[in-house]
Formats: sequence, C-alpha cells, structure tokens
Amino acid sequence: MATIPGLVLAQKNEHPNAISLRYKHLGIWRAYSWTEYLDEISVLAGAYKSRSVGKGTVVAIYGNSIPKLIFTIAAVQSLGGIIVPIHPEATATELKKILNDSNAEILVAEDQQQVDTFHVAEADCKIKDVIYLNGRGLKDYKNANLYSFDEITKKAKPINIELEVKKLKDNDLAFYMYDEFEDAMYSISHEAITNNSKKIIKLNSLTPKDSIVSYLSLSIPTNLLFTYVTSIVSGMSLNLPESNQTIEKDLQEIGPTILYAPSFVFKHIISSISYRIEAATQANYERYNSHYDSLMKIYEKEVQGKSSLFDKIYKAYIMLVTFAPAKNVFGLTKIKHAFVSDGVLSKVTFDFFHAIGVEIQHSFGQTSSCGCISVQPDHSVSAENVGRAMEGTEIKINDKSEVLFKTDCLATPLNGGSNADSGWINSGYVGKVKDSGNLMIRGRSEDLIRLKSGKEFSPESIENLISCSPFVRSSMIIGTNQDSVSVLVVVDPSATNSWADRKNLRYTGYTELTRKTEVRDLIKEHITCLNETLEDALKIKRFVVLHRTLIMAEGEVSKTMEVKRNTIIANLNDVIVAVESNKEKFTVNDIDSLTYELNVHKI
Amino acid sequence: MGFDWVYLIEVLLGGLMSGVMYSLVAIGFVLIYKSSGIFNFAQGTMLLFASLTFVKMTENGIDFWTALFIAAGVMVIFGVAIERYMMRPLANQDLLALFMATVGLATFQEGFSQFIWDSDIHGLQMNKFLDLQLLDSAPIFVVEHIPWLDILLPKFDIFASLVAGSLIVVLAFFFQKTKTGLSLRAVSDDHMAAMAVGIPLQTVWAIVWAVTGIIALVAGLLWAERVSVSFTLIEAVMKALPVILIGGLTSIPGAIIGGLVIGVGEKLGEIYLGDAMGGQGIELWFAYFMALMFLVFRPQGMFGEKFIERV
Amino acid sequence: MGDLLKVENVTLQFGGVKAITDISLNVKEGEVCAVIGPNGAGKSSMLNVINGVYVPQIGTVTYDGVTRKTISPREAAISGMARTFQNIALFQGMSVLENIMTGRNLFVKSNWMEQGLNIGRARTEERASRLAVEKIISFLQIESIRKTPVAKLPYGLQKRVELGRALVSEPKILLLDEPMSGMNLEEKADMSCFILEINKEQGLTTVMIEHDMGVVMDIADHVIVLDYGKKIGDGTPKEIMANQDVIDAYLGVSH
Amino acid sequence: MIYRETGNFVTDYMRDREIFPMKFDKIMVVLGLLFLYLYVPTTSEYMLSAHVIPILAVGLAVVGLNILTGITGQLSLGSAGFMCVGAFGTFNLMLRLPEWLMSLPVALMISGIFAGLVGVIFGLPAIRIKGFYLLVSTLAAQYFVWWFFNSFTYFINYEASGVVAVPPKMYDYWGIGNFLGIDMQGYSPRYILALTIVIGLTYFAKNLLRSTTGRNFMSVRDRDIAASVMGISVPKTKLLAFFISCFYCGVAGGMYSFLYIGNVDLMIYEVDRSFTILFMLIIGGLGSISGSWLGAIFVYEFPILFTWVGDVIFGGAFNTAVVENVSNMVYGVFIIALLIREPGGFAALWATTKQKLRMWPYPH
Amino acid sequence: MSKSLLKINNIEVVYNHVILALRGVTLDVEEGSIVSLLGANGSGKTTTLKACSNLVNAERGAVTKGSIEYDGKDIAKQDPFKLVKDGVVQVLEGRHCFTHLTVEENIMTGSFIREDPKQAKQDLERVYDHFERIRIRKKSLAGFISGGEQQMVAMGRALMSRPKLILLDEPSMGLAPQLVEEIFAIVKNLNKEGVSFLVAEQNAMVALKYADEGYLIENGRVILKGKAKDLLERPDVKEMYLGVGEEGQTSFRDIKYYHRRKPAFT
Repeated sequence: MATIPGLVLAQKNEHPNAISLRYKHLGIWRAYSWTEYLDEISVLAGAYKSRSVGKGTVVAIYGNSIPKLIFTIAAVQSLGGIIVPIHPEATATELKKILNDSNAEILVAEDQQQVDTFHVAEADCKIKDVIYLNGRGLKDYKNANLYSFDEITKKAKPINIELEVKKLKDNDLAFYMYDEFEDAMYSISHEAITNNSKKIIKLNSLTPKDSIVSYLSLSIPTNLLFTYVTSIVSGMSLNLPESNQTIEKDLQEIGPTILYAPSFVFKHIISSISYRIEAATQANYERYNSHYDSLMKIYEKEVQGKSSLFDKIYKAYIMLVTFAPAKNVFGLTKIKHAFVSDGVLSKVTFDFFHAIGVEIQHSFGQTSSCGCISVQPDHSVSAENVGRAMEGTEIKINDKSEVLFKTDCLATPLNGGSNADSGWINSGYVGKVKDSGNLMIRGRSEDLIRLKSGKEFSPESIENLISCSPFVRSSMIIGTNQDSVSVLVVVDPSATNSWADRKNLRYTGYTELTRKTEVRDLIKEHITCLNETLEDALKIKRFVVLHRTLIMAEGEVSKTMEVKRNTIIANLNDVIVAVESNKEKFTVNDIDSLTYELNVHKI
Repeated sequence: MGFDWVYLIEVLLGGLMSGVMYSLVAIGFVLIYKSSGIFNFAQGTMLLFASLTFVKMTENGIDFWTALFIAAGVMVIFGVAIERYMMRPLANQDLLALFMATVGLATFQEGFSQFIWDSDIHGLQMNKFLDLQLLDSAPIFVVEHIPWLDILLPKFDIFASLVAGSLIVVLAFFFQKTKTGLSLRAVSDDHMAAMAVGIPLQTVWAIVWAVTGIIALVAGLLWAERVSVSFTLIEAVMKALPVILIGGLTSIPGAIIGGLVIGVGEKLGEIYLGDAMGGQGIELWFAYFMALMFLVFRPQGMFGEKFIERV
Repeated sequence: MGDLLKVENVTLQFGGVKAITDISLNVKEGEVCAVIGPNGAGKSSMLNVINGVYVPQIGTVTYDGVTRKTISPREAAISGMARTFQNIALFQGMSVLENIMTGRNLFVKSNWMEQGLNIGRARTEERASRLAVEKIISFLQIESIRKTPVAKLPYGLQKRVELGRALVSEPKILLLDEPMSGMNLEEKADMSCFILEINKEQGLTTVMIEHDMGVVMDIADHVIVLDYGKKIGDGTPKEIMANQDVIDAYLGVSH
Repeated sequence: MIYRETGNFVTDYMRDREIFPMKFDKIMVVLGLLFLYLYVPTTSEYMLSAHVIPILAVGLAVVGLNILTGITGQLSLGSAGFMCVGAFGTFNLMLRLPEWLMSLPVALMISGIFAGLVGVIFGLPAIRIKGFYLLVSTLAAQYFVWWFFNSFTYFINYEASGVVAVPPKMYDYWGIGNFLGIDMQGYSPRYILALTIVIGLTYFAKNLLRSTTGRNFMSVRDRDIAASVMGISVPKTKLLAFFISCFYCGVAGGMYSFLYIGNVDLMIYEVDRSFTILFMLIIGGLGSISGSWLGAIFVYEFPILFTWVGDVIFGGAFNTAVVENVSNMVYGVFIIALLIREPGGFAALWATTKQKLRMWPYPH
Repeated sequence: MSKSLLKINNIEVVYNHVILALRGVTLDVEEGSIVSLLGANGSGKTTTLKACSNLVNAERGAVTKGSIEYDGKDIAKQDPFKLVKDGVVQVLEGRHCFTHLTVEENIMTGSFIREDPKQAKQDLERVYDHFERIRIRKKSLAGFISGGEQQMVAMGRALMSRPKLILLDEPSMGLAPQLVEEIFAIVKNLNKEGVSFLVAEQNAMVALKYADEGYLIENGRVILKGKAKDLLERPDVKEMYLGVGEEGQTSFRDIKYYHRRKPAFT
C-alpha cells in the first residue's frame, strides 16, 4: 500500500505508540501517537463524509500547518478525495484561481483571515461548504455555507479507516498542487509522492526516531514532500510550531534532527547571525570574526583532506566556544540532515553551514516532479551541484541546455504547465550534468537574459552569488537587450541597520539608509569582488540599491521569497527604464504613490 | 506615701531634655531622607566618627575651637566624598539598595574611624574646654526662687537643649527662606524634575551630607558628654529611629516633637511601668512600642506627608 | 437587559477637594460604556469608587443587584469586577505568565502548605490556572513573550498583559482605565478588537475610560461625559457628539 | 555557552515550572547531593563546625528573611530576635517535655512555629504601616524578645551565667545514636540533620515561590493596590509571609544554638546579627533563594578569609582589632561597590551571566 | 537654511547595561523651529529627549554610541544643570510638578541658575503673561491643580531659565482636546519669540499641525522624517498615525484580530 492513509495505518500497526505529530498549543507540546493519529483521521473522515466528500471530491485546505488541517489530508484522502493546499497568506486573486482550477468543493479554512479572503474571492467558484477551524471573530457571520469544524465532527460518526484504505488504489490522485511560478495546477497521485519520499528516506536512512519541524505552508510542494509525506512514510515525528512569531524558539525547543528549508530560511539565519554579531561588544565581535576566519580555513583544509591534528584540536576549541553555542541559539544542534529545496546556496553560505556541522544537502525538483528529482548525498562538499538523479529518475540536458527528466514519480498538469514529451519532462530550468553525474542548475529557462551581444545567461546564478552577503536580502539582475548586466539590490534591513550602527552612520529610516554612500560602497565592494569570478561579458556594470524591500502581498516575491521578475518589472518599471537608459539620478513613482529619488551606481 | 509630683515634673523635664538630643539625631536622618529618599543608617557612625575625631584632637592638645573647626571641616569633606562616591553612582536606585548602601557606609565608617583613631572609650568633659559657669561646678541646676518647687535639672542638659534648639532654628531658616532651601525642597519632591529645571542635584546632595555631618558632630559631642565617645554612640541612633518614625520621615518639626514625645514617654515608662513589667531596661524597647502604637493609627507619622496613592 | 451597575449620587472628597460631585450613572448588562472627560474630571476616581479603592462620602453603588456604600477591593474582585489601571500597575518583578497567573488567585483553594510541598490539589490547581492563563495568552496573541519579565516589555504590550490579567479572573464586569493611552494606531486597533471581541463573544460588560474620541465613538455603546467632578453628558455616541455642553466643555470645536 | 537548550521541550505545565528544567542541571543536582551527603561529613570536624554548619543555620535565616523582605517586600530587622525565639523555644521544649515526647528535629520545627507566631504578632502593624516605617515594628520585636529572655531567667533554667550548654542527651533524638552506635553530638550527625532540614525547607520555599502563595507575596511587594484589586487579601498575605519567614528564622535559630554552638546564649542574637542577615540577603540578591545562599556563604566567609589572608601576608604583624577594622572597611566598600555595580546582588549577576551564556556568542 | 541648533547623530541608548532603548536616532532641530517627534509610548521619544538633556544618566541609562551636538558643541558629557544654563531645558512627560510646593515656588525653582533676583521677578511676570490660567492659582499647592494647569506650571518653570531650546515631552498627555490646542497655541507663541522646540508627541495630528518638521520613531529607531506638511499628506503616515485610510477613516469596530499577522521568517 502506498496511499497516504494506508501508510498512516501501516505506521500505526508497526509502532502504535510512537509520536507521529507534535504541536505546541497553549504553551506546551502536545503529541499524537500513530494510534491517536489514526483515531483522529477516522473521526474526521466521518465528518467529511457527512459533508458528502467522496471519491474525487476536491477539498482545499487553507491555513497554517495546524493539526486539524494535517489530519484533514489523510481523512479526506481515505474517502478518495483530493487535497489542494493553499498558502495561508494567499491573496484573494490567487485563491480564486486555485479554487477555480482545482474545482474544489469544500474549503477548510483555518480562521477568520482565510474566511474573509474567501469572501472577497468567492464569486463563481464551486465551493459548497466553507468549514472553519477557529471560530474566533466569526460569530456574526451569517453566510449560509459557513460551518464550524467542531460541530461537524461532533455530529459525525467515525469511519473505519482500514476498510476505506482497502478501497483506495495507489495511483489514485492525492493532491492538486499549485505552482506559483508556472501558474499551473498539477495533480499528484499517492504513489508518485510517496515513492518520491521513500527514495529520500532510503538515501538518507531516515528513521522513525528522527524529527522534523514544519513551519511553512504545505502548499509549498517541497515542504509537503519533505515534511508531511516523509514523516508519514518514514514514521518520524512532525512538529508544528505555536505561531509564526515563535518559530525560532520552537525550533530550538524541539531540536529537530532533520531540517527542511528553502534557501531563504538559511539566508535568514545568515542575516540574523550578522545582525546579532554586529551588535555585539567589540571584543566579542572581533573574536567571532577571527574564529569564523579560522574555521573556514580549517574547513577548506578538511575538504582537501589536509587538516592536521592541531587543526582538529583548534576546530574543536572554536566549535566549543563559539559555534556550538551559536548552533544552539538557532536550534541546529541536533541536525543530521538539512535539505535545501530550491536550487543552491551560495558557496560561502554552504561552506559555513558545513563547517559548523550542519551538513546541507541541496536538492532539486519542482511541482511537476512531486518536489524532488535529485538530492546531494550526505557529506557532500560541493556547493555548486544539486546531486545526482535519484533512483528511478533519469536526467538529461537538451540542446538548449534545458534540464529534462524522466521519473516514476510524476505529477501531471491539470491544464497548462509543462508537458510530457516522449517521456521526457522539461523541468523549465537550464543546467548541465557534470562528469560525476551531478546536476548543476543555472536557473529557470524562461528567466534567461539575452544581452545585446547575444550572450545568454541565467540571472539566478548571479543573483545567488550576490545574495551570499548578509547585507543583501534579495537582488534582481536585468540586462535584456542591453550592453551590460545591471542589478537591483534590496539590502537586508536588520543586518544592514546593525552594521550601520556599528559604523556610526547618520540616517533616518530604511529609505535613507539605502541612499547612504557607505551602504553603496558596501554593496559595491561586494559586487566588485564577485565580478572577479564572472566572465567578462557578465560582469555587473551598474547597480541600484532599491528604496524599499520587496513585498510578498504585492506578488513581488514568492511565498518562498524568490523574486518574481514579471511583477517587479511591472511595479518598478521606472527603475528599470532608468537603469537601462543609463541615467545617474532618477525619480520613481512607487506603488505607495510616493516619489523616491534613486541613484544608479557604476562599477 | 503620696504621689511625688515634683519627681514627676523632674522626670518630664528630664525626658524633654533627652528628647531634644534625640531630635538632633533625628534631624540628620530627616534631612537626608527628604533630599534623597535615603534612610541613612550611617547616622550613628557619623556621630561616632565626628566625636572621635574631635576627642582625639583635643587629647593631642589642640584647643576646643580649633578642634571643633577641624572636625567640622572633616565632616564636610566626608559629606562631599559620600555624595561623589556613593550617592552619585547610586542615584535613582531602589530605595532598599540605597538603604543598604548606607548600612555598608556605616560598616565602613565604623572600621575607618576605629582604624585611624582607636577603639577605646574616651570620656568627654565639655567643661574642660568651655569656661562656662553653667557646666563648671554644680552638676545640677536648682530652681531656687520657688520654694515649693525644688526641681533639680542637670545644667548640661539645659545647655544641650539650647544648642540643639538654636541649631534647629538656623536650619529651619535655611530651608524655608533661602534659594538653596527652595532647591532642596524641590529636590526632595522630585529628583528628575529638579534636574530638568537646572538644579544641580549633586551640589544639593553634597550640601545636605555636609550639613548632616555637622549636625552629627554637634549631636555626637552632646551625646558623648553623657555616654562617652565609644561604640555606644551608634546605639544612640537606634534610639532615634522611633523618633523619626513617629515624627514622620520627611518632617523636621516632626523630628523635634517626636524626639520630645519619645524622651518623655521613655522616662515615664521606665519609672512607672518598669517594675510592673517585672524586669529592668524596658526602655530598650519601650520607645519602639510607643512608636508602633502611634503608627498604627497614623501610618505616615505625625507630620509625614500623607501619600495619596493615585491609581 | 437590566442595569448591572448603578452609581447613585456619589460624592468623593480628598481632604476638602471634591473629586466627584453628586454623580449618578447606570451601566447596562452587556454594554461597552465609555467614560470621557478631561484630566481631573474624576473619571479614575469613579472607577476607584466602583471597585472599592476609594470610599465615597455620600452615595451608593448598586452592583449585581446589591446596594452598598463601601466594599473592599478584594470583595469587589470576588463579586466579579476586574480592572486595569491608568498607569500600568503590573507586578514589575514578575514575568508575563506570572502576572496573568495572579489573576487566578481567587480560584485557588489549596493552602500554602500544600503549595510548599507541591502535592495534591496544589498541583492540579496550578495546572488548571496555567491552562486558563494560556487561553488568555493565546487570545491576546502574546505567545512569544510569555516568559519575558514585564518590565522589559514595550508599553503597548504591557497594557495588553494587564488586560489579560483582568480577563483571566473571568469577571462579570471589566473596568478599564485608559486602556489605549500612549498607544499607536495599530496597538489601539488591537486593543479595540480585543475589547469588542470579549464583549461580543462573552457579553462581558465593560466600563472604559478613554481619551481617544475616535476609539470611543467607534466602539462604545454608551458614553458618559464628566467634567470637573460633574456629569455633563450621558447617551449614545451620536447623542454625545451633538451635545452642546460636551462640545463646549470638552471637545472644543465639534469634530 | 554551557547550556544547550536545543531539544528541551515541555509537554506538561508542571514540567514547565520545574526548579531544574535542564538535564544538565539535574545531573549537577544529583552530584551535588551526593557530595553534600557523602563527602562533606567526612571532612574535618573543624570544617564542619567552623564553616559548614554555621553557614547552613544562618543561610536558612537568610532564606527566611528573603521570603519576608525579598519576596513580600516587608523590610525587617528582627531576624535575630526570631532566631532567638527559635533557640530558646527549642531548649525549653527539650528541657520541659518528657524525652519520649520531644526530640531535637521535632522541637526545632515546633519552636519554628513559635517564632512564626511571634512574627505574626509583630507583623500585625504591617497591615497599616509600609516601607521604612515597618522597621520600627521589627526592631521592636528584636529588642522586646531580647529583653524578654534577658529578664525572665526561667527560660534559661535560672542559669546564673546567662548561658546554658546543651546537655548531650538532647542530641540523641529517637535513640538513633544508641541504635546505630554513633555519637550524635559529633559534628557529622549534627551536619546531616542540619543539611536535611535545610534542603527540605529550601525546597519548600522554592515550591512556595512558584505557586499562588509566592505570586501573591510578590504581587503585594510590587503593587499592593493592584494585588488587592485582583482579590488578593493583602493583610493575610503579609501575615502569612511573616509567619513563614519567622518560622524559617526560628528553625535557623534553633539550629544555630543546638547544632553549631552547642549552647543557648542570648548574646549571639543581638541586633547586629539581624543586620548581618540582612547583609547576606542584599549581597545575595533580594528575591532569589540561591542568591540567599550565595550571600550567606560570602558574608560568613569574608572576615574569616580576610583575616587569614592578612595573616598569611603580614604574618600577624597587626593585632586583631586592626584586622577587624580593616575588614569592616573593605567590607563596607565592597557592599557599596556591589550595589553600584549590580543592585540585584550575586543572584542578578548570576542571572545576567546565565542569560549571556544562553545567547552566547550573540549579545541577545 | 538656518543654523542647526541641536544635532543628534545616530545615538544608541542602553539602560541598565542591557535594555536597548534607542538603536539609532538621527535628528536635527534648526534654530527657531518646532520639531515634533512622533511615536507610541515606549518607542523611544522620551529617551531621545532625555538623552539630549542628559537625564538618561540619572535613570541608569547611557548614550553608548553616536553624538549629540548643541550649538556646535558636543554635549554628551555635560551635566544637566549646565545644559540648562546653556539654554536647553526639558519639560518632563507627566509634568513632574513639585507637588508640595506652591505654583509660584514651582516656577521659581526654574530660576535657580539665574544670578539676578530682579530678573527672576520679570521672568515670573512673563510666565504669567503666557499662562494666564495659572496666575490666579499661584498660591495653591501644585499637587492640587488640574493636569492642564500642571502642564503650564511645568512649562512656565522651564521658561524661567530663558531657554533657547525646550524639549517638550508629551504635553498633550491626558488633556482634553480643547486644552491640547491651547497648550500648543502657547508653544507656537513662544516659538515666535525665538524659542525652538523639540516636542515628543503621540497625538500626531496636533503635533504635525503646529510643527515645522516631523520625525517618526518606532522601536527606538527613526523611520521617517520630513516637513510636517508633507508628512500630513503622506498616505502611509495618514494610515498609520492619523488613522485615515485610503477609504477615509477606518472604524475601530471593523478591525479584525488577525490584522497584524506576519508570515514566518520575514
């Protein structure tokens, strides 16, 4: 059996008392064993059946990762239903699109925020019932199709999951997933996603003793795969934080052994380290930096296998006084495997985490491949690749250097999206396969930039390099049909503030900070340094420090903080035009209907 | 045997006289409490230090006035030093911490004064220095002209009350009528505001500590005449505690009246209740009991400011 | 719904200074009643009379059907009154959690011996109190600061914690003394939201002193205007806005 | 730096308020207990009699005072008086009640209750009086108690010298000594008894502080009006604090006389001792039980150490008076310096250090 | 552009060695202008003012980074009373009148730094001219007058030192709207006489109405500055500080409890 409810049942039979799910609620961690997990599912399945969920019914789960929503997945699937997860911060437009594309009939919303968004988006979709989990603030809502989750479960009779599971087939559809970048909906079968998960588990020998924290929405395909599905397939415990504000503390409390994170989380950690250390006393600051330098030197030697006994002792010392406590602060002490889901981290970041013993493993995959087609093996030391194709997966590069793959865990597009073509799927990314068989990803093929000279390159690889600085939050390369490459830089507010305070800069607010010559020099130095590693044609010639950060609600960054070029081009058109017309100073009318003055800096 | 009215009046007057002495010590407390909210526990050791300084100098042949002058100077320097090295760094601290700091100061001063001088008991005979008839020969003063009222009073007590009384008058004038007095009252009301309007808090504090030092010197000498210059002077301060608590920590008139009440009450209690209580030395605690009884009915003391708690 | 609270002809003086002169007011069960007026108008004194911190010279307070002249603050708490203070009166030496826990003290039946030995009832009650407190923490969305000493919190959050401490005692009437003073707009919005929600969901009667006319007009069902110890207006927000006496004495130009 | 909080999560509210939440702490506590019970009794008689037992006794009084002053905010200078009640109470209970009825541990506890009741009587004014004004009440207690035992020689069995030695048989409670064949008057058995009482009562105090009673105490200290508005009975809370605090002082007094000195002597319970105890409290840090112990150890050992160091360096060139005076000076300066640097005492220093170590290498 | 009277350069203030109250405040007060500093309680307004008047030291605080210049001189280490002599005086939040002194005595305390008693008399008259309301109450104890009157006493007291710059902390706190206008009108009058003001206020509407320049402070950091007029027009300021959204005033009734929720790791 490879269905999700089936696997839950299997886990229950194998180790009924092991912890399946742990969540922090009202101040303490509460846990469900696999037996209780199954009980919950059977109750919920009864409830959903009473709302006429059956074979093929699409149920949207709309909210943060909270137990009731997590149980809903298996409960609905045990009835043959299909789950479409939606990001809790999804805007009304996105919500409408997803609900329409998936033909969802039932919406399970976390609380008032989601219900309200739904009411904005409601027009012409097929939702029959809206079930809310948290009734806070909803008392006066008179909408006829609005139901309280608790009331439905109270009335319903539990269902025997064992019987239901037998009716399911492995290739039944389990999920509809929305791909934010492709703007397409995929359907994923039980078999596809659980197989994919099994491969990851086998490759890294994950056991039921492991634990993982799920702090992002399950609407992110890789998160669904790495946390939810993997916990069910392997039997390890899935931990849910108390609230968005307490994630870091909760992560520390749980001390997971497995970490899954999109690259922005690692970036956040790096910036956060920098922010904190910049605010430290001079002595601590200097010691930290010198330890950091020594650590990286020793790590380099280690990689080359040249570290001496002294190095080992010295590293142990550095770890003891600086980095082991630092890991503790971020809750990384017990991490055995850390999976990065989207592309690669910059070498500096990658090496740093490896040096302190958080062995990051890049992985690659997108919605069309259920989240993962390749994972770096454990103890991998190369920051540039994303590992070899997993078992049952083949990867090749076509003449346009696009990455094509074949896999036995395939998601099929519902309408639109990339098409299966003679068995090979176009991943939508460009890259190459090295002699070692490792895949290198350069970026999305649709994002490729062609300079006037005809030179074509992927902006993401350069952006990645730029954002290795803790002072850069995000960046966007521009240069289509231009003579040279330019970049828009968003500086990280907290780390840069902290840095500016140490430097005693005089400024008022973020916008003014971005206009400081010192900040410009900081970024300039970083880019100049980075230019040395780039081929001549791709060297960055101009940059602009943006006057504000990119806004998720405006769609300028994705839910995983990746820049969304089209929206930015639309929103910040003035900037791009100015940079391309080679102005030095210009003004921008921004979306907040205010005017800002910006400078283009040359390198 | 009938009731001895004359004896009673003598006791009363004796009580009043010793009460004046209490008042003097109490005023030192009140000054510091008013200006900085500190319950200065080092008052006793200041007394000891001041009188010890004086006595050691006279023992070494320095004449009375010079010794008095030098001792006063030393107390002023001491006061300024306390402001600089203790008060200033501790400004705006918790009251209890400030109180404990003065206990620390007391410990220091106790060690210091006995270290640079010595721990012996010194007698102090004022009449050795002051050529006053009053103090000279007869130890008692007799009201002779009213034959039926033969009241005996120690001359020294009368002298002491006069000294104490005039000191109090001077102080009262200083605080009510001078600019420094006004600033001191402002400081005692609200430190922060006083600083904000440009009153140099530290100068005010230094003045207060210096004045307190001088009061300690005077009080120390007057007390020492009765109980000799020694460790017992510190205990004199414990006696002053009920006085200021009855009078109210923030009131100088309170300190005076409180002193008189305690002085009289204590003597009366000792003489008329002592035996009834079946033991001697009830004056050890009787003053405290009086204060306690008093406070239960008026928690802020006789003249203490009633704090209206704003909620 | 009837009157939950009725203040009749109350006069309060401090050493000759009249803080309140002959004021009467009614608070209906389940309403949000706002008391407005300039500083020194006797608003806080009114609250203090209601829950027994001050004893009025003349007048009575009828609460929950019982008329009385004096009540101790403790009796008031037992009878279901909870309040917050104008100048935050949190226990500065304790954490957020401990502060809110003090609001549960009336529910604790175990004695200090049991608590010292950490046995029996003491444990179950501690657990129960904590649960009640955690529900409030979750309601006020202050999970991330539950172990922080209150002295370290920014002002707005301290006010929120104080509201929590009042709410956790499961009161019948909530007396709020300037719950939103010193807050920025966002914090005011939070606070209004909590007050309204508690009022709507649990029907908790609320008496609130507030300066911000915007807030008062938006969230109050009933407004009482005091001016230097006297009542000059009493009615719905709309009526108050139109009341000439109120405009003259308090609002100045009409908004 | 040492603490690794990663992976330390609680699943129960009771675990969230544990005294030692970390595994590391728990191990240290077990090791500490083993050390105290198994190793310390085997050290020298001198060590036990001159250092360990007196610290245990005085430290307990500091914990007691802490409950009253540090936790409930009621300033007291009567601790020595309450210790005195405990000491005389224990003596008289042992003396006047038949042997089969009374034994030392029980007598200590009962006289603790006596002291507590005396404390409640002198605490009554606290219902009305606040702050420094309360000093008068506690000082009255101090002086009254002292005077009382001084005046009524019945309580020292009419001993002319004013000091009674404790009869050896009083130590052999429940005939344990006989049974085990140990001399119960020896310092090791005395130490074990003292240690057990101290650990028990410290645990009790710690529990109290993290429960409703403790929170009520603190709320009365921090804002009494708010406390009464919360429904806390302020008078009752204050009196309870007086009772518990004085109970601790009473037990400490009994221990001091019986387990440390071995005689009952009024002179050691003068007002100076009250001050010493307050010192220990302040230096250790108000409101912290572990701070109380740190303060007790420091203040007790400081003059001993100072004298010793003076001896080593100057080889007895100075007489004891000089050493004592200098010791006082250094001590006074130290207190002021500590209050300037960290008014919270050792406990606060420790707490900041711990916080820093928790966040190490980051500042926050 | 006129001369800058007070220049605060990126200061950081730490209380008790631990609590970071300001993290980087930069601010200028030009001679003869009214500058208002806006923010909620606890955002750092008061600390900024106290850093200028050097009263932070008295609360166990310290300026750990940055500098403050007044009239071209660094005043970071200056004693508060010397600053008053130089012409910088602060009116504390919550007035802080000497409650046991009479109104007149209160005002006279402000003349401590002045040598000439005659001048003090003149100044006293000037104060009463500005604050007519308190003239009639000059013999009452300051503890018994109303909040508005106390505010006037506190301001009058400050005027006695003939300051060039007044640091005014929350003058509107707890006052009726009418009285707030009155106080600010007096501020404007004094300003016309040449006194510069740095006003910390929560009441953004009134503060910006009377000010020349405005600074917004949040979490110990200045986040925005500008001409008061411009700030009043800015949509984000309108929404956050004045409560006027794009669709006009948003009612507090319509606010949802989740309105401030933020996604993880941002």
